[in-house]
Amino acid sequence: MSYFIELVVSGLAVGAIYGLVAMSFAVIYKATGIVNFAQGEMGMLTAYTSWSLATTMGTGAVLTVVIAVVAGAVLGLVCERLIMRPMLGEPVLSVVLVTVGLAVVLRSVVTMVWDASPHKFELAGADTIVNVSGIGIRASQISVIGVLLIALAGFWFFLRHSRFGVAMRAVAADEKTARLMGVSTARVQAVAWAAASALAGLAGAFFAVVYGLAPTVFELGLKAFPATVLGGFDSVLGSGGSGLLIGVLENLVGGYLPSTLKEIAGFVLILVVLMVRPFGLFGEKRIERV
Amino acid sequence: MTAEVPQIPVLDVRKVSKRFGGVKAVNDVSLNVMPREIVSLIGPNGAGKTTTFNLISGVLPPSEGQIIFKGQDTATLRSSDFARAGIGRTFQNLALFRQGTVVENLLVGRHVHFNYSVLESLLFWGRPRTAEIAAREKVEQIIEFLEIEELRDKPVSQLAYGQQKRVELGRALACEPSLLLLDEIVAGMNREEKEDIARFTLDIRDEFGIAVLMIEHDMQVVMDLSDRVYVLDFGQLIAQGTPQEVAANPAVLQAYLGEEAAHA
Amino acid sequence: MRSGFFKQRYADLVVLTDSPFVQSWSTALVVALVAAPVVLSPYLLAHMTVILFTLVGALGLTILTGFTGLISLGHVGFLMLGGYAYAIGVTRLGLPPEFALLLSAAVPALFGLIVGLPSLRLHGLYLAITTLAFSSIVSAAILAGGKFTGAGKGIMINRPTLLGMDLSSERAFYWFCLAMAALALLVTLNVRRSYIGRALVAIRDNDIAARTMGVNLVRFKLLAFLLSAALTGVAGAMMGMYLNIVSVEGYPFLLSIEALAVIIVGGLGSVLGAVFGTIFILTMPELFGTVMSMLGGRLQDLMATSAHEIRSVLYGVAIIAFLRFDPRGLRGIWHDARHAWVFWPLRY
Amino acid sequence: MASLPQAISTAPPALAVHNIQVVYGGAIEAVRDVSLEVRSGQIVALLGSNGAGKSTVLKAVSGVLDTEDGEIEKGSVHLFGEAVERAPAPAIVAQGMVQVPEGRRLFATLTVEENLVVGAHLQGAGRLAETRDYVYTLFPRLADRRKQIAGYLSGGEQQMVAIGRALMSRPKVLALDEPSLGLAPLVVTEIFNTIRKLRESSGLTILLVEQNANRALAIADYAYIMENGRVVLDGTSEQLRRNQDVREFYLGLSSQPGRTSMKDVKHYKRRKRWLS
Amino acid sequence: QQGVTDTEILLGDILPLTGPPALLGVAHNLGVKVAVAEANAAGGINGRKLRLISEDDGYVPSRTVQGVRKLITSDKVFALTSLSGTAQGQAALPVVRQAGIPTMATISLFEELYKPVSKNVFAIGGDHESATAGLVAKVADKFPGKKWAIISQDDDYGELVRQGFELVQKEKKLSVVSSQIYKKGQADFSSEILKVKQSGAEVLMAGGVLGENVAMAKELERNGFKIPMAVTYVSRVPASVKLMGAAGENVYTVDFVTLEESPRGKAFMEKVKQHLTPEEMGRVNRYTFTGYAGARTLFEAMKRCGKSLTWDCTNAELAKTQNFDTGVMSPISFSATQHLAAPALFLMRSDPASVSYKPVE
Ligand SMILES: Nc1ncnc2c1ncn2[C@@H]1O[C@H](COP(=O)(O)OP(=O)(O)OP(=O)(O)O)[C@@H](O)[C@H]1O
Ligand SMILES: Nc1ncnc2c1ncn2[C@@H]1O[C@H](COP(=O)(O)OP(=O)(O)OP(=O)(O)O)[C@@H](O)[C@H]1O
Ligand SMILES: CC(C)C[C@H](N)C(=O)O
Ligand SMILES: [Mg+2]
Ligand SMILES: [Mg+2]
Repeated sequence: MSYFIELVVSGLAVGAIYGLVAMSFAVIYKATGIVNFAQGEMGMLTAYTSWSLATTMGTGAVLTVVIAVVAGAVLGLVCERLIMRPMLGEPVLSVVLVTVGLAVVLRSVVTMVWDASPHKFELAGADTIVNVSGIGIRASQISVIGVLLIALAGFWFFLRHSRFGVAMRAVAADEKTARLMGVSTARVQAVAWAAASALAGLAGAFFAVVYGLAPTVFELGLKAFPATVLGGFDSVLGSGGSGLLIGVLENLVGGYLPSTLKEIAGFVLILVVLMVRPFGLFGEKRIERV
Repeated sequence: MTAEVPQIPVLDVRKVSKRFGGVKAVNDVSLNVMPREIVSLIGPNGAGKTTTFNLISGVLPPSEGQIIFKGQDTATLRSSDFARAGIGRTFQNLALFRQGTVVENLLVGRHVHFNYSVLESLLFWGRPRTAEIAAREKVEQIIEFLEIEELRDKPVSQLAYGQQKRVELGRALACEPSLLLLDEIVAGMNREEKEDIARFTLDIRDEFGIAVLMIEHDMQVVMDLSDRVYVLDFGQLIAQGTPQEVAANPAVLQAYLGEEAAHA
Repeated sequence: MRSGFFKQRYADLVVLTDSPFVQSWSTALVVALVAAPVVLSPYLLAHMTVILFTLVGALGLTILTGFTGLISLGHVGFLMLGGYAYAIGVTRLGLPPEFALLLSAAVPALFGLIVGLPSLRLHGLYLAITTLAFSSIVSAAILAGGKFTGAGKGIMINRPTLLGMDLSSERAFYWFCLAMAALALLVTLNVRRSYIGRALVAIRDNDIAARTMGVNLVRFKLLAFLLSAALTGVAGAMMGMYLNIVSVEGYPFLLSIEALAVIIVGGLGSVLGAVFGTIFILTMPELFGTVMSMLGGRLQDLMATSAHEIRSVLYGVAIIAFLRFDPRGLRGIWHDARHAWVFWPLRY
Repeated sequence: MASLPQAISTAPPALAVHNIQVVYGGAIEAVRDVSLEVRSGQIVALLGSNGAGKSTVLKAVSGVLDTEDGEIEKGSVHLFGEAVERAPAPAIVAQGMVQVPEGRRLFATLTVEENLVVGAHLQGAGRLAETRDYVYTLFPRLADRRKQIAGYLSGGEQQMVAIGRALMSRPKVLALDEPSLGLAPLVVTEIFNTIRKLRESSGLTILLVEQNANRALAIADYAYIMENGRVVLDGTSEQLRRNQDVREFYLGLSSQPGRTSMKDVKHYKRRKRWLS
Repeated sequence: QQGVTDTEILLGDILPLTGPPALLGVAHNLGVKVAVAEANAAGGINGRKLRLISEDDGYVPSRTVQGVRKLITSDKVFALTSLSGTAQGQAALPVVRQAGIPTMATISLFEELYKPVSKNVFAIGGDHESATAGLVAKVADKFPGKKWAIISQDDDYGELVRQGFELVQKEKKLSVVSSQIYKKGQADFSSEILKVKQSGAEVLMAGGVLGENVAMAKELERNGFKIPMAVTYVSRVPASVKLMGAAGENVYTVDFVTLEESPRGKAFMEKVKQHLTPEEMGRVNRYTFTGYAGARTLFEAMKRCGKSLTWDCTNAELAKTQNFDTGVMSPISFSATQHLAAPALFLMRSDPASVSYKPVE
């Protein structure tokens, strides 16, 4: 039993990071109807930036998290303004490919500005092992689970109580008509990118603190993809929650079944779920009528 | 039309219903269309007219009831078989293949008339070539018939709304149906263009011998063209008969036409 | 200004091209391509070879994503299956290479049908993710395949002798690839102009209307997967022959994305676009490399060890700038250029 | 025109289009040298056959041509005296003009009510409820369906949402692209009454593209007729209604008294066009 | 001969200079650069200066083949000083063999490189299989009779590690209680380590590259499970000990390249400092040593060819290399039938306090 609980707890810790990235995918998808393939890279760049700031200024844990959020948001805004803004209203696949181009650029920028070797993202207290009824868990892992919960609550509140949320969905549904109704699609997109990039930045920074900082951090984007699908591409909250689910599932499969199944466990789960619910657990259905 | 031989209807809809969740969009509707007949289906917005079309053309399966087309129960057909059986339709909100040209759209309309195999298509020689040439000829005839020659090679996404409606009509004709379903085909056209479409509709019936069932809100078109009219309200038939009978029906006036339109 | 050609027969309407100009330059191009190995340096020849077999794969993706609108993020899975089907065919099963090559089309085609099944229910990105899942499952299966698949080590293969032609020389292999690419091109074009291609495009543009026109969605979506997988599988086998090895590492996930980049940059849904896109995406990095090394040692010193990062930044920027400039892709630019040429000096 | 007070006619027109030329994709000229003027409080109709360029003019004045690769190459558009031919759509909405686009273009995945909320995007939250209730009284059918996903509405219901959504922004100028399209006769009557009411009660200025020329000319003060991308005829509704060509091609009235039946329209009628 | 003029000799190398393994590629490339700079500073080889052209393959095999073709037929280099990673090298090997160009393979070895012997390809180091075998044997001797667990990567590298491990397992009859494979690029090893713990293993063979090994060590620490862990030398870069921090206490590895802190290592680092910029210095690691060793050996053979430098002569001279000391590993020898020089391995243990590895006597 304790083996089981240990697997679940570690699964939650890594799942929280997936969840944050999955949420960031969903935010952009919900607002603009595109998938940002540079999401992992944006998280990575933010992680490097916060690491540089944290090591040069010696900021504490909390301040570093704030830095990660701000740096992420700024990065998102810059990318949106320079690269995504001009693509507003263009065919979806072209826009998606632009994010692929962005990913290539960001990836190289990291090795150019920093380097290819891994670094330790040291934060006071982050590595401390807390003993929760016999299970050792690092302070950073507990924090990231907390951060995910806060992010979920925040977005729940925002989407529930803000007209902006409706405007976001309108832009995704029909960008041109949204503009006709006075919605500034540029602004909606900017806000979505800032928010998504801040989420990804948080994920990247926490990932780096827990597992080390290296130019491979971007692969986080790919790892979190199944969570977004499971929750539903346009469901921010569903994606966040599904991150936890996938994290736990992977660990349980890894713990009880042959280890090679661990990496495809997430995929198998989403295949099964999609057969029953073709739009993920919480996704919006496609409108089919003539 | 002579009434001597008792004709079997092209289309016989028997007590069909369609539910969406809790809502009954179509409720126990029966109607029929005889060969070479032009029948109209009218009714307020949201009455269930388009839904009825969707049932007849196989886009949706009925929740209850039977639809008999040319003596055959359509319940056994897959939705892609309806075109082969001979039902052609246009869509109220335009459902063209947006990236194709007018010619390509019409050729897709002829889909069911091709029967060469995939392997043959890879070579594109012999049967495929002959079939394609024949199809092209047919499509050119339709283009000529509908007078859209100058639009032939334009992508449909670049056409004005009314022009797209005409292409929809052409695409439905290309399939050489025995029953044509027209969903508000003249919406968005001016008087002159409506007259054109009216003329086409009559020609389609008279020259090609196709029966027509149409949904229309333009009462002039309905009154002038239809042999018979069915009226739907809240999913139910509330009246049927000749145009004159229906136009004089108080229930129809109240639910649909309004007092003012009665003189139309 | 060209005043247009007047068709005398309906047959003239179904040909691939009616312009004598296009016909003559196509002929010239074919002659030039066949003669290329005689004049090109081995390096350029190798580059052309890579373009040719990549084109076969890009055409495969064009059928699925370009024509039918079913986005695939797992195309590398078919590439891998094709490569391994061929390699296992010639090494483990001892089949003649001709037969193994057929296998490299048949095996992925079969799997294409299986992957295609969810497409009947799933749309857009949800389908895309199942293809991604498929490709990871394929690579996991190969890695777990032990001696039979060579697991992590892969399988070494030699250039075969096909139909009596020895492909071990670079020239022979180039001609082989040229022939295969030409064949693939022809097949794709023919599919596109037949009712099958039109049905696929109709599904992409409006599946409900397509169904009402009598297009059987099940059949044609599966057909799209089948044709696409078969072509891609052959490309995978050709890639394996070229590298002399098939290994899971040789077919990284990135190739799926790069394949999408090829057809989007070229112009989605266009066969010509696939050709342009392949050339563009493959040549650009080489070009940057050549230009940067031509700019000479000083620049190289200046950038110290960053030269290669700068190259990939340029690559990314080129993709972005390019789509920013014309989101319709290279084919769009081509159309504009042709339009300008035909109407010159008028604009419309 | 005569019915308007003098003071207004000296003020700049609510909407003034001056000699615009619109080109799609750098290659297709859809509108050429079109000028028109809508004075405050006026209803101006824009008539013309399919493909004449009416919708293109509306798109041009609402700033959404760029999404279709179109461009105003020449000419100017003034809204309350301010040049807006380069302004983005949201800015134009903010200045008080909103459009009901052709083909409804609802946000299909949103509910009816959410569609209305998007329409009120630039409005304060306080007035939202009030305007929404007004729209529901205008179209009671929508009130029943407020929680329904807009994509599943019938064509006519969608049209109601489209008009209601535009009204949500409390516009000063409303551009309607074929508002009666797909509506039942009873509802068409209502819509035109509503349009008239809106003008009378809140002084709304209206640019109306309409195929139902009878109705349009009945409520419009002034009308323009377009053919092949050009304005070929304009005048007060009275003038146009008396014009022989308009009577025949737009109103279906021949020289004989009464209406000609569609059935009796000559088979190969020679087309008469003002231009082309 | 191609690539040779009166005043200059062109050399080429192909490596992953971008992408995840750039850490190795760049360092290796720097080692070659140091050797080139050193030779040029000494007046070149028989009066000819050396110039190096570096190609990046981004760790993608097809690009390796392209790059090698470019170097050989377009840039026309005289020799190749490196041949990228395992899968990459495997793909490019036929091209290299066919051309006959002198080639040093020193970054990542595999059997086909030297078996069967091809006249122009020379490998230095050990392949991952034999290196792992050496490692496991040494660690098993130090901790006799313990239960083992192995976690390896799912690619060819992991495969080699596993083969090496299994070799010793059979030979020494090790008891293996847990054996797992993970997907390349995995970051979280919590389930793997919990499983190892559950199985009651006492020694872990961690077959990761770098980050993975760090992650495994840290998971062991988190679970309060203090067992010795063996890693291959791919992990022996300065960052590794630092990344593991306190978790690295029980980590063992072997290498044939001398430690930076040893006297010979210090001497080499001095040399490196002369020829590289401070920025480049930051990227130096053990692969710089292997790059240097390969290039030095090649240059030595070229030198012996005298003024008439040809491929045949260089290949022949390389095959005659006997006990050549590069200063960074034990002396190198080749023979006509043996084109693999496998310098002696030595065991070491990480020392978190001094952030370095210390030899274990
Ligand atoms: N697929 C669907 N899912 C849910 N509800 C639907 C669906 N299709 C139609 N409805 C509902 O059924 C009712 C009838 O719709 P239908 O489109 O048939 O009306 P209609 O008579 O064609 O109206 P109109 O004249 O406005 O086009 C509407 O209230 C609509 O909201
Ligand atoms: N996006 C576009 N790209 C290219 N051409 C277009 C585009 N939209 C419209 N056109 C062309 O411009 C011309 C005018 O179209 P417009 O939509 O303005 O006509 P309309 O008067 O509104 O017609 P309808 O009454 O049918 O709606 C048409 O010939 C059409 O083909
Ligand atoms: C594992 C690696 C990054 C390096 C290894 N030598 C290989 O190329 O296979
Ligand atoms: Mg309807
Ligand atoms: Mg219009």
